[in-house]
Amino acid sequence: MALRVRIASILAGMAGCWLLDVLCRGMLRESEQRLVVLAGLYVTLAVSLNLINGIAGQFSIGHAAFYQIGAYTAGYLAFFYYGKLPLQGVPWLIAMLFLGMGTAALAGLVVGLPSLRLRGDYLAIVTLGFGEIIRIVVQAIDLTAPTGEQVGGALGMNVEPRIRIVGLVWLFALTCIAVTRNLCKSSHGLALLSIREDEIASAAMGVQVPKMKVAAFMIGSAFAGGAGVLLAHSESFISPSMFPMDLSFIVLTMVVLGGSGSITGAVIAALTLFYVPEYLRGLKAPDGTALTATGANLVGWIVAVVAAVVVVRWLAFRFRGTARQRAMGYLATAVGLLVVGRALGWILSSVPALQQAEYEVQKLRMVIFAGSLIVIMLVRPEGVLGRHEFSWDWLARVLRRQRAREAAG
Amino acid sequence: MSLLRLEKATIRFGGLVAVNEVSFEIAPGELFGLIGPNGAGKTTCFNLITGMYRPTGGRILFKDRDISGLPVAQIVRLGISRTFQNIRLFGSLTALDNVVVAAHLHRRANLIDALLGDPRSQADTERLRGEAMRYLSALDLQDVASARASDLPYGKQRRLEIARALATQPDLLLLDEPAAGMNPAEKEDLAGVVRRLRSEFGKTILLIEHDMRFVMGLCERIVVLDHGEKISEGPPDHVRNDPKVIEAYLGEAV
Amino acid sequence: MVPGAGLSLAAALDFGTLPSQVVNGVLNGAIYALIALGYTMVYGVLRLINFAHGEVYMLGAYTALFVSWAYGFRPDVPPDQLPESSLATLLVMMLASMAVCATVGVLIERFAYRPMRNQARISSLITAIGVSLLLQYGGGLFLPQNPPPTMNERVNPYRQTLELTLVGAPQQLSEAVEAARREFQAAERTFEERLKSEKDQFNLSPEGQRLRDAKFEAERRLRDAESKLNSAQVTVRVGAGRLAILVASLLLMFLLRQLVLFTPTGRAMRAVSQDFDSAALMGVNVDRIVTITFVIGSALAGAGAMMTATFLGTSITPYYGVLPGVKAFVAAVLGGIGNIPGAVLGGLLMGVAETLVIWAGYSQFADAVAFVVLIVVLLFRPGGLLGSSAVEKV
Amino acid sequence: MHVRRTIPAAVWAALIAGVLATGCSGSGDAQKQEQPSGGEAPKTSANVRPQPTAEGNKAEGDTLKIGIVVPINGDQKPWGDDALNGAQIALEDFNKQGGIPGKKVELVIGDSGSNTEQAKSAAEKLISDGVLGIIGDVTSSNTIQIAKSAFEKGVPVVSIGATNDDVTKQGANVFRVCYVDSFQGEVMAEFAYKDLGLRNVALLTDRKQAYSVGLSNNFRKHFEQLGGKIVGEEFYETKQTTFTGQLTNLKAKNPDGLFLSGYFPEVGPIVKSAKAAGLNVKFLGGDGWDSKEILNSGGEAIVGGFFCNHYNNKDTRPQVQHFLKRWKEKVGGEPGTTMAALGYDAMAVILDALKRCKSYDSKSLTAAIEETENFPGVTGDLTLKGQNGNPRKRALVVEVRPLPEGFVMRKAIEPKDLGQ
Repeated sequence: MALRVRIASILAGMAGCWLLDVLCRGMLRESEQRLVVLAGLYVTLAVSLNLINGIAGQFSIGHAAFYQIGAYTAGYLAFFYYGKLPLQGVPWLIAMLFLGMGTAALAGLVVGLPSLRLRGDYLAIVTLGFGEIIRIVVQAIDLTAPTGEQVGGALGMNVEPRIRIVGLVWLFALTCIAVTRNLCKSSHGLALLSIREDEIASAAMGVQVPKMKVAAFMIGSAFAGGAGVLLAHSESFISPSMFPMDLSFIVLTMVVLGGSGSITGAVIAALTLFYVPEYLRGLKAPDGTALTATGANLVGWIVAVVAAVVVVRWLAFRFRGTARQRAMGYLATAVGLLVVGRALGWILSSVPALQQAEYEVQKLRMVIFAGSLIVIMLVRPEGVLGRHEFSWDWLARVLRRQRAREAAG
Repeated sequence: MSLLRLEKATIRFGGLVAVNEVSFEIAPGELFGLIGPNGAGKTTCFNLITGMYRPTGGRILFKDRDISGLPVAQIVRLGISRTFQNIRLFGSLTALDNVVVAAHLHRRANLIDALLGDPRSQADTERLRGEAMRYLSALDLQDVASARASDLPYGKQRRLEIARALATQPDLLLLDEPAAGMNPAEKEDLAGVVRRLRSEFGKTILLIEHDMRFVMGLCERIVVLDHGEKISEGPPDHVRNDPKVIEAYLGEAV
Repeated sequence: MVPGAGLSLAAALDFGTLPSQVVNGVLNGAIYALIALGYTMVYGVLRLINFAHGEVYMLGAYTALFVSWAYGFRPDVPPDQLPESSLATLLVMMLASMAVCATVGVLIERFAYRPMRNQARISSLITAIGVSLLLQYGGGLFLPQNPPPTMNERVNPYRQTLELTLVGAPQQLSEAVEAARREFQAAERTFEERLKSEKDQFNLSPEGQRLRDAKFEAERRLRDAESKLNSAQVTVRVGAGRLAILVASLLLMFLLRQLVLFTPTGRAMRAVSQDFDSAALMGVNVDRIVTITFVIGSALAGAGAMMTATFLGTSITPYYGVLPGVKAFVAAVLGGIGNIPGAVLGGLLMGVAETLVIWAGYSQFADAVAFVVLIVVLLFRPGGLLGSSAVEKV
Repeated sequence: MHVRRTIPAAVWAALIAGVLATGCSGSGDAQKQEQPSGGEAPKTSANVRPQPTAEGNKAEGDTLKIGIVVPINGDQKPWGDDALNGAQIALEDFNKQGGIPGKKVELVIGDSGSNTEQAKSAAEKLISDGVLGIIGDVTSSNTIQIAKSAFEKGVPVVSIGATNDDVTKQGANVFRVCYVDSFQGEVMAEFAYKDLGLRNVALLTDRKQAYSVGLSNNFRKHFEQLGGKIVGEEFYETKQTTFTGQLTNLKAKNPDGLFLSGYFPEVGPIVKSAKAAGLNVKFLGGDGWDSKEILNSGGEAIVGGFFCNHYNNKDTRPQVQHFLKRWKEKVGGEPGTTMAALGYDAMAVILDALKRCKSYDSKSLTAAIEETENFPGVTGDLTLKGQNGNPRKRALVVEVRPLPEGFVMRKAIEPKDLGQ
């Protein structure tokens, strides 16, 4: 029974990816297809970091390093060997995928070992340092192509061949999700969770803490490495500046924002955080020109958001009402936010200095991004999903409850 | 034959000798007590036996094998399990999962199986769950199996710790002040549980306790520690009348 | 450049420059140390990696810049019309940036960190990252950065370089230098004479070119003689301003230590850092102590920013604090985060390690070295150099 | 037991086979799209640039959209803002002179956010929004990404400040208005060797910037060809604040000159601390120096240094004076960096080409840009015809003088002066 479900879900996953591929190719422009690919890679990164950070509880903020190691494994190997081996096209990519995962897993081993001696912030800074070391070393390696050109180092390098397959990227992301989820459902996953909860007690229950920690690091880094390989071949160009420290922070943010330990949360947060800045990039005013905001509008919105945060926090942490009352409260706050923001903007627009200062929304997009990050953490510190996971059972339960309510009412 | 033997076990932290040349033996099937005033080195003694600290001198033999200096997880595998004085449950896991973690020693699937979601691993996890449920029932916790450990009331947390320790299937069970903070009725209850652990599960038990009456009523043999040194050993009646013990306790009382 | 050309340039190690390189390292390390002090204060009390510390530092640099502009040290004023600077100017700049930083720090604590205090540590970390990004990109909207401004060097009354000769050189070498200098001056004079009759300084007649080459030849000989003299004698050159940074960080370290160890506030800080709740039960006003910690920590960032902006003269951008922030954090961890002398020790050690790697000819790896040192130290002392890696009580 | 274990293994084998299968079918299409475009094959012969095969965009209605990708966020913002302002002024000038009758040219802005990934996203977004051509970016690494996307779509790119030689090799649709690093490196090497008479030069390179690494390599190559000696090279990274270690090393090598290939925010402080370290040598650099800020950050130490630039404020050419006047009107003051003039030129080149277009689509725009000859830009007369996308134009050697004077043009070097 269980086996049949498994085969069915594997097939469904593959069919889904194939469908996604076909749909993307049929309906999306190349630029949008690329965004779908990048989104898939971010999902992989977030879920794999979630394994290390959220599930095993090892505070790692150097995930970009493994991504970079995967990408550069593909880059260097393509530079030296592509065209010289019988492997071509997609089989080459698959081979690279496994090699990239392998090298990244080895790097994960190297980073995992300090985790045996270090905890918390100390481990965090070591992983951060590891990321910087990798970037700097890659930056210092110059290569000379057969044509005599300089490549590598800060100049970056081309990665041949260019293969961008949306379905494959998402299949990899799905595999990452599936593996992480399988692990969570098994007793091995529980052992990892117990390490997060209390390392000493965990050891006292016979959990081989060092082995499990290193395993978590290796699995998580392997998937990041695989994502790096896919990035290198999909973009067909890599340079050290594509893997800055900020990237690690963004991925970490995805994990925490979604709810540390929740795979569903990581996926949702990765998609949101990736697409929101892209969405803001394309935001237009109704007449098709670039959208601008005046200083008055801005100040109005800022005040409204701060007020809304205060109200929502009060509702979430202090208010002792029923869920229904609370939901109404949130709704009212949202409406209030709109009204207050608009009204304040209108009032403030009588101040000439504020009215004249105009900002293009494109220039504001990173500010909006950072601001919403703070707001979400203040309103919901445990992450959007907390430690909940999506499951069919949960959906069935919700639907059943809905039906029951309808039957009653 | 002794199950556990301490031979002049010693540990120093800097200048402080926390446990000084303590020796005693526990036979299989015994209910053994370890008592002493505050700071006598009882918990340190436990930490030495379970491998959390490495002894600076002496030997610790379990089933005639020197276990001093082995990693904690390996000592558990050999058959020693413990509870903690200040409860250390995996707070955000359910009671059942807490026990499953401990039962995982006896799983058959390996990590690769788990990652691939192999049916074998799933079946294995199911089996461990069943086993864990059995231990929960043994300690009367089956009703709270799906509650978060940190949400349980104090008494149940204590018992969950015992269930969890039991799930590693040890030969020797170390209980660190299991009755701390309990009222007399609860203590009576607990004493019954401890006796049952031996009779039903056949465990050898070493327990630390503060409450003299509790220990005297429960244990067959007792070792008394003071300032890291063994000052007395023997059956409850002997220990109760040992002038050194009285002095140690009275000295503390004054 | 052939592969690894950078590496092959690593010629034999030059032990003549080693003393100056060590001094350079100490002075560079002093900058890390200065910023690390603020980091370590906040971490010591709150156990929070204050990612926004670098951005507070950035705001401090901008404040100092604005104050200097208000004094008339604007970049577009010709040098001869600039006002005279003095210690008082510097002090005003420092106080202003300390005040602004303290205010910003307290605001951040009040609105972003305090609401998160009872939440998981990682959540407050993400908030800190959010604040840091907000200040960077928000600063990008309002702060002048086109082109990125630099502090006018005239603000700094201590621009001179102190030269310290550790080992003297033989007499004949300095005589040789003098002889070479006379020769060079003669050649230069001849060339200058000739230049007057030339039409264009860049399209010389053959005779002019010959004289110019002769001048360069003499100059090269002079420089050779000088470098012989230099390698025979060990001279250390120290910028006065950078010396000030070192002195300031040592002084601040001492003051902070006294504050933490011997004042009631310091005692309360230590209590709060041990345990929030118990400290509150013992009658410590935790919120007040945390606020004071942020005031001190951020003011330190402000002081550091003012000094680096003034004495180093690098361009100030909204991203000014990112790299120093990370480096200082590494220094703080290296020394044992939460430990005040540790922060200074960590900073100095990092500075020296980086400079030694540069000295050995691997300057492309200089930034990585700090992290390598950190990892190695942490593997042997998991709590940092001076930090206590407390055995967790079971 | 054994049977149960083998089944899932078989499933996984099937899965992997499936991945290969879906992958292969996908790649078939990918290859089909790419093969005709020539892929990377023509790269071996350096002078033939691959022709884009895609049709590109066509103008819809009366609006002609031109995209600009520059960093208006992140640490390259100063350059991006300047370039954007320059381009906008160029568009206004164009409209004032009548523009294209019946058509409205619209400049659509994309933010490259100072990194390659976002540069590419921005460019692809603009292309899918239907721009006829793109100008940007200010750095080489970002431009290469933009060029890659634009090549696939057949949209022309006119880069503003990408001086790295490889940029225009991406395809026949890629152009630039700035000179290339090999030219710049050669100009400075010639100037250093012949005009200044320097023989031993040391390099200080910003390891993080492709621009700086490339420029240093080019300077080294040409200086050594001339017979000079590179006595040492040291590295730093953008945003570093202390350089004393590197400078102490270089001082021990006893050079006559120091070539600083990085950008001005670091160059100023480097020069200052080089003087303090006792390095009394000639300082040389590339167009990364160009900002009046270097006069402040370099202080008295930078006076007497030389760098290679695209244009000079004191140039009497009418285009330059007109540009400076317009800048003062619109933005105020003087442009912060050289990117302002280059942004103006990039936009002007594309607008000029647009005027000559027979039909308003990417293809004819590309052809029209390729036909640009002796276009009187702010940064000099430039010719793109038959130049593989790299303009044939002059470079200026500029001397840094004390403030009232600022940057003074010393020498204008035409490509023919170097035998090109």
